[in-house]
Order: sequence, then C-alpha cells, then structure tokens
Amino acid sequence: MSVFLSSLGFGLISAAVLAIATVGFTMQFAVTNVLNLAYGSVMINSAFVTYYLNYHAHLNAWVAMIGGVFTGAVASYLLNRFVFTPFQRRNLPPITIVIVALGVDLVGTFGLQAIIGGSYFSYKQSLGREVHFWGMYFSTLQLIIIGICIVVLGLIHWLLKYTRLGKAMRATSANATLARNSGVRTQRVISSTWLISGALCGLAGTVFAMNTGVFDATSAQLYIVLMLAAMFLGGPGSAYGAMIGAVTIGVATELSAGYFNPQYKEVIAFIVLLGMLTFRPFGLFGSEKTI
Amino acid sequence: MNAILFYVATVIVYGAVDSMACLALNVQFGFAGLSNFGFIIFQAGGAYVAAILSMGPWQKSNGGFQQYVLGWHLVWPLPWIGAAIFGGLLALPFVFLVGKRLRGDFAAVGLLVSAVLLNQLVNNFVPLFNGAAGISIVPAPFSGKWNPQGLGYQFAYGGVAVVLAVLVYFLLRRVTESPYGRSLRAMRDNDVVADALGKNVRVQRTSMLILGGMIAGLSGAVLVGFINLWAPGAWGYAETIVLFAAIIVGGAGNHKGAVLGALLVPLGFEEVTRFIPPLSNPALVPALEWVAIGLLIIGFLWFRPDGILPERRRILSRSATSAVPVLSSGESDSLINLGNLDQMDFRQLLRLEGDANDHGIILASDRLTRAFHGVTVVSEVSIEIQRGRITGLIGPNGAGKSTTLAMLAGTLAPTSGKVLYEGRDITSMPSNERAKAGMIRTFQLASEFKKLTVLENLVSAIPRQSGDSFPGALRGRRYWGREDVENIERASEMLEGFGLSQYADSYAGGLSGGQRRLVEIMRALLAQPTILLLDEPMAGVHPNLAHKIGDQLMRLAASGMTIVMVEHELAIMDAFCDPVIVLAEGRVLAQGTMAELRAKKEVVEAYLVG
Amino acid sequence: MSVELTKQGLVLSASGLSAGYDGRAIVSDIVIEATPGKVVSVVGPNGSGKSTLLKSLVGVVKVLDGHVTVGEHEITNLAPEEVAMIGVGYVPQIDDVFPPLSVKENLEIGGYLLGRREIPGRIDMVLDFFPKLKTMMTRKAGKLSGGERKMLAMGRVLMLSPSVLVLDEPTANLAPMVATQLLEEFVRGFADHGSTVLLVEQRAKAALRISDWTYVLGGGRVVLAGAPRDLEQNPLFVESFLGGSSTARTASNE
Amino acid sequence: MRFSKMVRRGRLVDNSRKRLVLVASALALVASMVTLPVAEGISGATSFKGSITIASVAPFTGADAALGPKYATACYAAAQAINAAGGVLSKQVKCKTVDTRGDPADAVPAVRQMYATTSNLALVIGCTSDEAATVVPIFGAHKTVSFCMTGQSEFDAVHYPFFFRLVPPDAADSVAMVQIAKRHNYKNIALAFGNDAGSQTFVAPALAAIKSAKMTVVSNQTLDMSASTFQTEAQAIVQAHPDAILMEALGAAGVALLSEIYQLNGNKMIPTIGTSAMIDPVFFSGVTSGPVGVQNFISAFDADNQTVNASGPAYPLYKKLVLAQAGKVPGVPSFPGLLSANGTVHLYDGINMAALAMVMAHSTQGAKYKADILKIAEGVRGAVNVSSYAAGLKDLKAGKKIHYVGVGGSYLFDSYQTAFGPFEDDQFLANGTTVAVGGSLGYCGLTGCKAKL
Repeated sequence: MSVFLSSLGFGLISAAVLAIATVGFTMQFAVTNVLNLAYGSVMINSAFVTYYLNYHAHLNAWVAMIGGVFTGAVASYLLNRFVFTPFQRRNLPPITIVIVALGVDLVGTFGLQAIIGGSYFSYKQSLGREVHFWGMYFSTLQLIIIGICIVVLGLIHWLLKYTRLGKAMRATSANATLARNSGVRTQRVISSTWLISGALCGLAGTVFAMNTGVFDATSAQLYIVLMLAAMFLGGPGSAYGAMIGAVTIGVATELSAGYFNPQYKEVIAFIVLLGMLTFRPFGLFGSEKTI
Repeated sequence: MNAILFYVATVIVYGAVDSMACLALNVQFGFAGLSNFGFIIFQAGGAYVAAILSMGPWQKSNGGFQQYVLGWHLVWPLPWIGAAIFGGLLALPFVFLVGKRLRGDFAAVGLLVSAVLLNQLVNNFVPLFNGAAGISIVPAPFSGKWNPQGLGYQFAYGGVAVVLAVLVYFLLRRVTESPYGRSLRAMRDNDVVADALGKNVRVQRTSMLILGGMIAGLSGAVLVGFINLWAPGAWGYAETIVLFAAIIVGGAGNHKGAVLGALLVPLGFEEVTRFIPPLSNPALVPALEWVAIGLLIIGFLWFRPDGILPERRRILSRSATSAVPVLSSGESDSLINLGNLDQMDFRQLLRLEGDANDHGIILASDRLTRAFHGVTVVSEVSIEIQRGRITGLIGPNGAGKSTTLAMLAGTLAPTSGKVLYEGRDITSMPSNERAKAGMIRTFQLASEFKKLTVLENLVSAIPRQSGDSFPGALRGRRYWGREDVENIERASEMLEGFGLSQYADSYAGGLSGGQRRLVEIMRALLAQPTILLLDEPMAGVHPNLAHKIGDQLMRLAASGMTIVMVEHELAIMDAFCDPVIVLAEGRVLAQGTMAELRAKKEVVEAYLVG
Repeated sequence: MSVELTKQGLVLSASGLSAGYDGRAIVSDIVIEATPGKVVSVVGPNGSGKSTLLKSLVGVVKVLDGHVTVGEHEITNLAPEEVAMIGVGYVPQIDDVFPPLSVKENLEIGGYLLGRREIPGRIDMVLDFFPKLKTMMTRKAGKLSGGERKMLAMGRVLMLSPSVLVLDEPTANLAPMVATQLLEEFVRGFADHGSTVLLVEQRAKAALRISDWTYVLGGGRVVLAGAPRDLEQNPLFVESFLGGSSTARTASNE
Repeated sequence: MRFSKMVRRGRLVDNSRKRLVLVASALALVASMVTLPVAEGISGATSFKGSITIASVAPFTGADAALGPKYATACYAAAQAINAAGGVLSKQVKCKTVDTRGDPADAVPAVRQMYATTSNLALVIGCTSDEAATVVPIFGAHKTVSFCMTGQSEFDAVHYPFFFRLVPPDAADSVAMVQIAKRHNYKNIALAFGNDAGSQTFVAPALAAIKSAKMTVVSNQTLDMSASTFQTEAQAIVQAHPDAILMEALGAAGVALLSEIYQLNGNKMIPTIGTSAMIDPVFFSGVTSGPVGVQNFISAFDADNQTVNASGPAYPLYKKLVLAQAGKVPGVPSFPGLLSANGTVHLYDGINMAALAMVMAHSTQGAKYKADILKIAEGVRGAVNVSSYAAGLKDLKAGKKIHYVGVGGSYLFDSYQTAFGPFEDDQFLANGTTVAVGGSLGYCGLTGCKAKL
C-alpha cells in the first residue's frame, strides 16, 4: 500500500511535467501535422536560459522561468517559420519532415552542448520543506510544479474551448481550407499555435530541470519517447488525449518502478507506445486527428 | 612506417563495415521505401551473436568475470554466419510495424523507439550480454593460429572485410537491378497501386527487412571480430541517424551513393576530427560533429534532396533516347493522335487465347454495402458482370461508382455483402491476390510510379515474371534476362501503339495528366487481366484517342477479356458499353444499353432532377 | 427571414477565366456573370469542371488566366480568407463543416471576422433561418445527418452576411425531398432577398426550376447558356448530359 | 558505432569563458589542422636531444569524461619535474591526450591513429574500464608499457606482459568501503551503483564483504544512468532506514540521487560512503551547488581511497606540480580537488617509476625497461628510497640501486602486475580538497583488509 501511494505520488510529479510537455507537442502535430522530434532540444535550451538568468543574472528561479518560456516560444516559432513550413510547402512525405526534425534535434542539443560544455547544472533554488500526506512525499517545489501543471492545462482548456483563437486552431486542424473560406487567417493561427506550444515547451523544459534537480545538454534526449507514448495513447493531435495519456504514462512508469524495478520503468512506456502504434495508431479515443 | 599501416588497416575495416551498413539501409530506405530507424538494432544483434558464438561458455572463459548466454566456441566463419542469420530473424518482430496499415512516419517512430528500448534492456539485463560492461575479450577469428595484432593479420582482416562489402554490393545490385527491384521501387513510389497490381507489399517489405537485417548483422560481426568487445555504448539509437545522414548525403536509391556516404560521414567525420587537438572545452569537437551531421541532413534535404550521386534513371528502350524533354500538356495532347492505335492488335501482345466467349457470369456482387463513419455510400448493390463484355457503371456524383469498383477489386473492404468470382466467394481475398487471379483495377487519381520510367511502369505490371521474386532475382540475369527483354519488347510495342514511344525512358512523374492516364491504361492491360476494372479511364484523355482506346477494349472483350468501366463521359458508354448499370445514391437504379436507359424516366431524373 | 441575413448583392463576374491544378487547365475561357437578386446556376455532367470553376472563383484553385471581380473588387487569385472578407460566402460540396467542432462552434468560426459582441446576435439570426439547428447546438457537426449538415454549412456562411453566395452541389447525397426543399426554400430565398447566388448543381432540372439563368459546362468549357425555359426546349441540353457529344465537338473545334 | 556515447550522456567538464570564439575557431580547425599530429609539449629546459611522448588514453568526452583530465594532469605534472631535471636520457618528455570517448568501438581507431602519428611513444597511461579490454592487447602488440586505471577483474585472469595496474581491482575498493562502514559501526547498509560498466564491478564484491562483515544489506539499487530522476530508488533507500549508503554513480546521476535522498529524508543526508572515483571535483561541485549544499554534504560523505602519503617526502613536490598545472589542462574545474584523486596520484608515481626505469635500462623501449619498473617499485636488497625523479636520477647516476616511494607509498605488484596498496578513509573539506580521517584501513584485498601484506 505505502509503495502504491508513494509511487503514485512520484507518478503525479512525472505526469505533471510530462503533461505540460506533451500538450504542446501534440498541438504542433494537430495544427501543422509536424511530428516535431526536435521538441526535446527546445525544452533543454529553454531550461538552460532559465538557468542562465537564475545563476548568472541572479534572478529568482521562478522569475527566470519567464525567460525560459519566452525562449521556447520564440525558438519554436522560428523553427516552424524557417524550417518546417518551407519543407512542407514542397509537400514532401511526412517521413522527410521527421528526418528533418531529427536533424534539428541534433543541432539544437549539441549546439547547446558546444556552447555550455558537457557539465551539468542545477538551479539556485530550495526544494522547500518536505510535505508528506496520504503516504505520498512531495517537496514544496514539486507541489508548485503540479500546481503550475493544473493551471496551465486549465488555461489550455479555456483557450481551446472558449477563445476565438482556440476555436480557430481546432478549425484549422480539422480543415484548413474551409477555415480560410470562413475568413480565418490560418497562417496567423499556425504561428500563434507554435508560439503557444513553444511556450509550453519552454515551461516544460524548466520544470523538467527543476524536478530532476540537475540537467545537462542531453538530459531531454530520451524524454521525447515518453511524450510520444503519452501522445499516441491519447490519440495524436488531441490535447485532451495528451493530458490523459501523460497522466497514465507518468503514473504507470512510477508504479512499475515501485513494484517491479526502477531500472525498467521506461519500458512500460515503450511497450504502450509500440502497442498503440500497432493496434490503435489513432489513440484510444481519437479516430482521426482532432485537437 | 608500419604504425601508419596499422592505422590504415583499421580505417579499411571500419570503412568496409560502414559501407555494408549503409548499403543495407539504402536498400530498405532508398529502394523499398522503408524508413528503418531501428537499423542499429540489427547490427548490434549480429555483433553480440558473433561474440557469444565465438567465445567459450562463460563460467570457464576468461575467469568468468563476465556473463552471457550460449558460448559455443564455434570456429570462423560459423559465428559470422550465425550473426547474419540472427540479424535476419531479428527482422520478424518488426514486421507488424511496416505493414500496409501504418503511416510511414509513425512506423519510423516505432522503430526508433524499439532501438532505444532494446539498448536499455540489454544495458540493464546483465545475464544476457553482460549488461553495460558488454562482452570483452572476444576472440578474433583464428586468434589461436595467428596473432590478431600482427600487421599481416590486420590487413588480411581488412581484406576480408572489403571483399565482403564488395560481395554485398553486388548481391544488392543483383536484387535491385532485377524485375524484383523494379517492384520494390514501385512499392516505394506508391504501395497501394503496387498492391493492386498484384505485388504483395507486406512480403516485399518483410524480405527487405530481413535482407537488410542479415547484412547489418554481418557488419556487426566483422566489427566485433576486429575490436574484440561489444557493449551497449557502441549502439545508441543515434547511430542510425548517422547512417541516414550518410545515405541522404551519398544519394538514396544509389548503391555507389551509399558507399560514398559511408566513407564521407561515419568514417570521414570521425577520422578527420580525431586530428583536431583538444580545445579548452573537450566537449566542443564531438558536439560540433553532431551539429554538423544535423546540418548535413537538413541542408542536403533542402538543397540536394537526391544526394551527391542521385538515383539513376534506368534506360530500358533499345533506342535509348534518354532525357526527352517532357512536353506541356497542350502539345502532348496533339501528339497523342500520332499513335497507330487502330492498326495495333493487342491480343497476341497480351497473350489472349482466342474468343472463349460464352458471356457467362464471371463476377457478381451480392448486397454489397459500404459506410464511412456512419454515412452509407453504397447500400445493397447486387450486380452481375458477364464474361467478354464491357459493363459500364454510371451515375451522378456520390452515387458510389468508385466505391463499388474498389470493393470489387478488394482495395476497399465492404461493410457487408459478398463479392463472387465465378461463383466463388472472394470477399475476404486480399486485393493483391485478386490481382494475381487476374482482377486488375485502375485508379481515378494519378497513380503512376513517379520515379520509374514510363517503360518501367509498364513492364512492372506484367504478371508471372520469373525475375519478380527474391529468389528469382538472386538467380540473376541469366535466369530472367531473356524473358525481361521480351517483356520490354511487348511494353515498347504497346507504347508505340499509344504514340508515347518518345517518353519510354522519361520519368512517369513528369508526364501530362492525359499521358499519365494512358500509362495507367497500358499498365493495366499489360497486367493481362481476365477482368479489367477501369475507374474513369478517359478523364483528361483526348476524345479522339479515347474512342480509339474504346475500339481496342471492344476487341479485347471480344476475345474474352471482361471489362468494367466507371465513366461519366456518357458518349463513351454509348459507343462501347453494354450493358450499362446506373447507380444513384448508392443503389442500383437501372440497367441496360444507353439507348434503353435514355428512354427510362428514372434515369433521366437521376441525372437531371435527382 | 430576417432583414440583414444577407447584404445587398454584388455582381460576380468572371471573364476569359481558365484555371486548374499544377499549371494544367481544367476549365478554360469561361465567361460567366451572376447578378444580385438572381440565382445563376452552372450545370453539366460530372467531370465537366463545375467544382473547379467555383473553387477558382473563391481562391482555392489557382486562376491561370482571366479575371474574377466582385462589384468593383478584383478578386483574381486572392487568398480564400480575403475573398471571404469581401463578402463571398462559399459552401463546398464535401468537407463543408468542421466535424470535431460543435454546431455552435461551427457557426462561431463562420463569424470569425465579426466582433465578439456581434456573434451571438448573428447566430440567433441564422437559427431563425434554420430553426432545425436550434435543437442541436452542442452536437458535433460530424454527427449530423446530410440535410442538417448542409444547413449548418450554409448557416456558417451566412454568419458573415455575404453579398454573394457560391454553392457547390448543395443537394449532393441528399434525399430528393430534402434537396428540393433546400433549393426552393433556402437557395431561392437568398436571391429573392437580393443577394447574388451562384449555384452548381448535379440535379440539372431541379436547378433550372429555381434559376434565372443557367450555364451548361462540358469538357471544361461553357457549351450552352440561357434562361432555363429556353434551355429545356434545346435538344442540345439533354444531349449535353446523356449524349456527351458536346465535349467531342468542342474538342474537334480546336 | 562511434557516435553513441555522446548521445547517451554527453557529460563533461564545464569551462565557460569565450566559448563562442572557440566554436568558430574549432570550425576553422576542422578545415586546417587535418594532417597535423597532436602533441602538447611543455616547454622546459632547452638542451634536449629529441623527445619522448607519454599518451593519456582515456575518455575526455562521453559518460566518463571526468576521468581523462585527471590522468592528463598527472602527466603534465610529472613531465614538468622530469624535464626540469634534464628529461629522460636527455630527451624531453611530452604529454599527449587520446580521447576514446569511453566507447570501445571508438578507442581502437583512436589508438591506431595515436601510433600512426607519434613516433616516439614511450608510455601509455589511463585506459579505464571503458576501453581497456580493446586497447590493452594493442599496447601489448606494440610492446608499449601501459599503466591502466581499469578496475575490471578480467585483468586478474588474463596475463598481459606490458600491462601494469597501480590501483587494485574494484573488488578491493569495495572491501575498503565496507571497512569504513565497519569503523562507524554501521549495521544496515544500502547499495546504490550506476548501471555503467565501471560501477557495476563493485557490487558483487561489496555484497560479499558486507556478508563476511556480518552487516545486512537493506536495499540494493542499480541506477539507470540514462534516467533523469531516481525518486523511486531514493524512496526505497530512505524507507529501508540504512545506517549508510555505499555508492558509485558518476555524473549527474549521483548528484540527482543524493539530492533526492536528501529531500525524501526530510532534508537530511544519510551517511554515504563513495568509491575512490567519487573523489572528483566535478561531482563535488555538482552536488554542493545543488539543494544539498556544502555543509550537509561534507559532514555525511566519506570515500575510500588508496593512501595518499600526504606527510611523506614525495607529497610537497607533487602538490606544487599539480597546482602548477592550473589552467593548462582542459576540463578540470579545481586542481586542489585532484590532489588526492587516485588517477592523478598513482599515474604521477607510475610515470616517475617508468622514467627512472628508462634511465636504469638506458632505453625508452618498453621491452627493455619494463623489467626495471618492478625492481624500482618493489626495491631490491640494499636499495635506497627515493621519492622524486630528480633524486632517483641522482642516485642512479651515482650507481646506487633505488626503491621509489611515491605519493601513493610503495607499490607491490602481484603476478598480473597489479599493485595492492593501503587504503584510507577520505572526507571532503569545504574547498573541495580531501583529508584522510581515522588512520589507515590497511591493505585491502579480495578477502579483506590486513595491516601488512
């Protein structure tokens, strides 16, 4: 029982970080049909900007985070504007875009490593006091991260369901041509999508680094796999699917770690992903791509 | 001095290993269109198996400080053969990922993830291959007899590696430059159409996965025999990306390009950067290597997507008038009239035996129904097709003509109802088998194999080619050559008839809409169908020519070919189709000759009122 | 129907128009004009290029040659969203709604260019015109029946109170009764209220019944044009559908 | 094959300033310096007749990037003194670094290239567990003497004539850790070792030693070095309420684990005993800059280490030389931190011994001088103790027999030419250096620690 609860606790933290990341990732896929495997490298670059502001500009980590979020947004926007969009204009097969994304990932990750070196970094930030309830253990920091996650997901829900832009995003993702016939400037919608998802990416990168306590240029390289698992579980392109998928994967990995063996905790995520790809490539709920 | 020679030997071995890997991956990616992002798994598997097969049982061998399975202590070349076989077997679990159903990029992601997963498992599960420490002190071949560290041995080893690489090169050329290779490239360009022409896409992909896996396994064996150690650190998933970079740089779909890429990227990069003195940040050079590889991938895909040595156009026609400028649609349509179609007789060209013409029912549908997301497009269509006739299918948009045709051909599964071929229920028969049985369909949308020449497009459709199978291809030109020449003859003859000879050797992708339609019709005919299902074959074809084609179809029907034609150009129906079936709102509305149908009020309604 | 449902119509005209995909013309030398208060229909066998023609008018398909104007605006090759802003409402034949969005959201997207405050009022207006939709505001558009779906598609367009309506086979896949109602009640209704209606129809007779002027397309060209009454008498008319020799003729005219 | 390590964990040593300049210059170098052999000389006394090269073959990038610089520092330090004393047989000693990236498949061409580009190679140092198995046979084939830092037990089983090991196998290291635990009367022990090659070798012997010491293992965690958090592992350890944790996890993993244990344990450290490899400035700065903080860390962390004879005669010079290398060696954040790092200590001694052996044998050929290394290290009857190259050189010139007693004491080799030396219990000071506490642990071997061999 205590194993279950404590693992559940850790699961919730991983899930919180993963959810923020995956929602951004899946929105990019939904609106522009780009499987942006370079997402992890943008995350880690943002995390480093936060570190820089926190460590060298002596800003409070939470303040510095704004810089990280900003970086993620701008970087993602530029990425789409100057790499993915031009390639898509040549209407190449999706696989080419994936290969390009992998190339971008290498440039992003190791470009950063070339600049900051291979050493690892921690934010100047206290974990706050240990909180212990219902057999779960959290540091205040982690509770804040979970809080941020809930707020952010709430905002995304509000954006998609109740704002003009959000509806335009969903419309564009469903049928871009018809959206244009209805007067929607889809190019702007796409740009804002990448700005917003990029902001999520930057945020995810920072909280990822905060949660692990220490990170380096390559820390997020394999994180994309967890995101893929979460996305395909909830249905590619579905923001809500991504939220559910992320929570499931986050909790499942930590539970398997608690009960089975932490060394193999990612394995369950891999199995889920391969299983989904094989049997339900459009997710448990989704039948087609819908935000 | 001989220290340099040792280095040279090493470079030779690595060059050979990288070349083998790139050649194998290129066959999968460049020829069969398989983006195998898990390629490194196969090389690693081969390396491990070669290691444990050549080592003794682990308790005894070198103090038992490492554990692993097997340990059979086999003599060379058995471990290498074992590695190749294992590499091939390793392909089987991945077959499901490359099936027809899954999006290419999703499949690629799946393979990528598998590579990460397996690396982690091997890394953490010690009993299998000694975990992260890996298997060391792997005996080099004949290390008992000769000293593996001797210069002679090292060069001999390099020699063997190069010989193997060369053998691989020729083996793969043998496969890809055969009718089978043609089918592979056809599948790469358009798997649905290839399937409809009777190519078994799943089997083709599987065999390429296996072939590539075997070569990858062998390359791993060669490497481990040389460095005598294999550990998870040596096969991260990113290795595959490096190989992809190599192929993109060298030129996908070109064996020489693959080798060039191997020598430039994995080998060249590593060895050159080694000469750079350490800088104040030791991470810098290796990191920049990765950046450079990323930039190479993006840069080449943007500026030179075909690589340094692009895939070369196969010139088949005897009158090798290569690089014909593709004419714009306007001129070409006038050119099309030049065809001496009327004088042609396709019957012996298509090996049609006389007129066995009893007009019996050859194909029938029984309450065929299809719905998309709840909307019923075809409901309870029961029709009968007579042998040796041209049956027309007409009806307003959305009447379900194409859907019905697709269900007859098996490219679309009915929601309910049956399809009967000579009374036999073939509803569950996959489309490629129906095609082999002689049911050939064409497509409404352009469906040519873009990176095959016009002639290749036609020849690829000819059934029962002895060279159009993996074993057939292996037996080489001596086995299938003469027959292939014949096939090319036949294809050229038909091309002549349609007045397109001058395009024989230009890529089909470059033709005008009308010309592409013709290519598709010719291709369908060369598939020697017993039942020919045409979906709007005349759309965009010049009316005069359309009528010539119609006449030909009549003659073919007269000599026993059964034809079903969806067409909205009712003039065509008038001239050639009897009977004509009218569909409206997914149901059979009427049947008869056009003359009869015109008299029928409901038909006129269907067309004019609704 | 409510007063400001559609704006006073503008003249939509195309001259010497040819258009198609990747540089290859599907329709050529088209000269048509649609005027306020009138239903102008384009009919012809399928494959004759009707849909391509419409798409080229609203900026979905590239115009290769010729001009398209609405009132005094030249809209040749304008982006679809700009065409929409000028007041041309286009209802495609298929994919005419956003399936994952609710009926309400579909309408809101239709009113994308309006101020936030105007939208609810507009929606009520549209609902008065299509009362049937009132009952299903929260349902996903993908779950609607053919007829409801078409109403929603038209409602979506009406959100911007267009001055020109371009409808591509609104009756395709509709039960005959629904189709007739749609055409006679709604489509005709728009025109009667003064807006310009350009209608492509598969069901020629039904189209003729509500049209003031009709063009017949064949092989990508206008082969016949005239008032419905005259066309019905014209033997070429039926032939152009069931005879199909029209295309052969135009071809041999080259 | 060769690219992997970088991607799995490119964890190296930070060196911030003027990086962008370097990026640019490096790109230029790729173009220009292709054919230029790599040798970093230390300009010393002038009148040399030629030079010899000592190569540090080790990971300078990749997972174990922290190791290479330690060895390189030893070389630069020793070379400086040797050259100051007129070099070896009046040849100047030069140091060279060969990066194996910790990847066996990378090591082979790297070493082959080293031989191809250095004509006067006299000695190889470094070769960690990552690459030893592939490169040691090559050294043997070229008759190059090598002082290796691998702890793998395979070298207790296979005989390589040119292979020397100045550190005992990891097994002995584990025994020493348990010895430390014994001293503190710890009863319940938790284990936390990385899943990498270097760390896993400790586990089995540690378990055995714990058993024979009548302690109980309450938790045994293997850390996946590619994972980013270890909460479950940390939780399991905390829940088991161990008196102490035995650990080796290099790089970020170790830092992450300790800070998570600290957090889950209510912001308190659990006493932790590391391997000698954990005496590493990078690890120290990583963990102390994190949530744990300096005071909590140093008060609760011990590491076993081979005795560094800080009071011995060799130490002052050694200290001076190491600190003198500050800034000259890429990838070392703190040179005081290296003073007791066993890689630096023992390879410094090894180079001195090898250099003296060359003088004694009047040859820089491994085949000729390798036998004399044993004589100098173990001392023959009537030999005088020397503790520096200069002193040894003087006595040799005077025709005396010598016995080298270095920073790491004197070295006794077994039949596989592995030296077993005495161990001590080290603790960090706030400035990142270490001190020995509680006297020697004695000579630790596979069976246990005894006062004398």
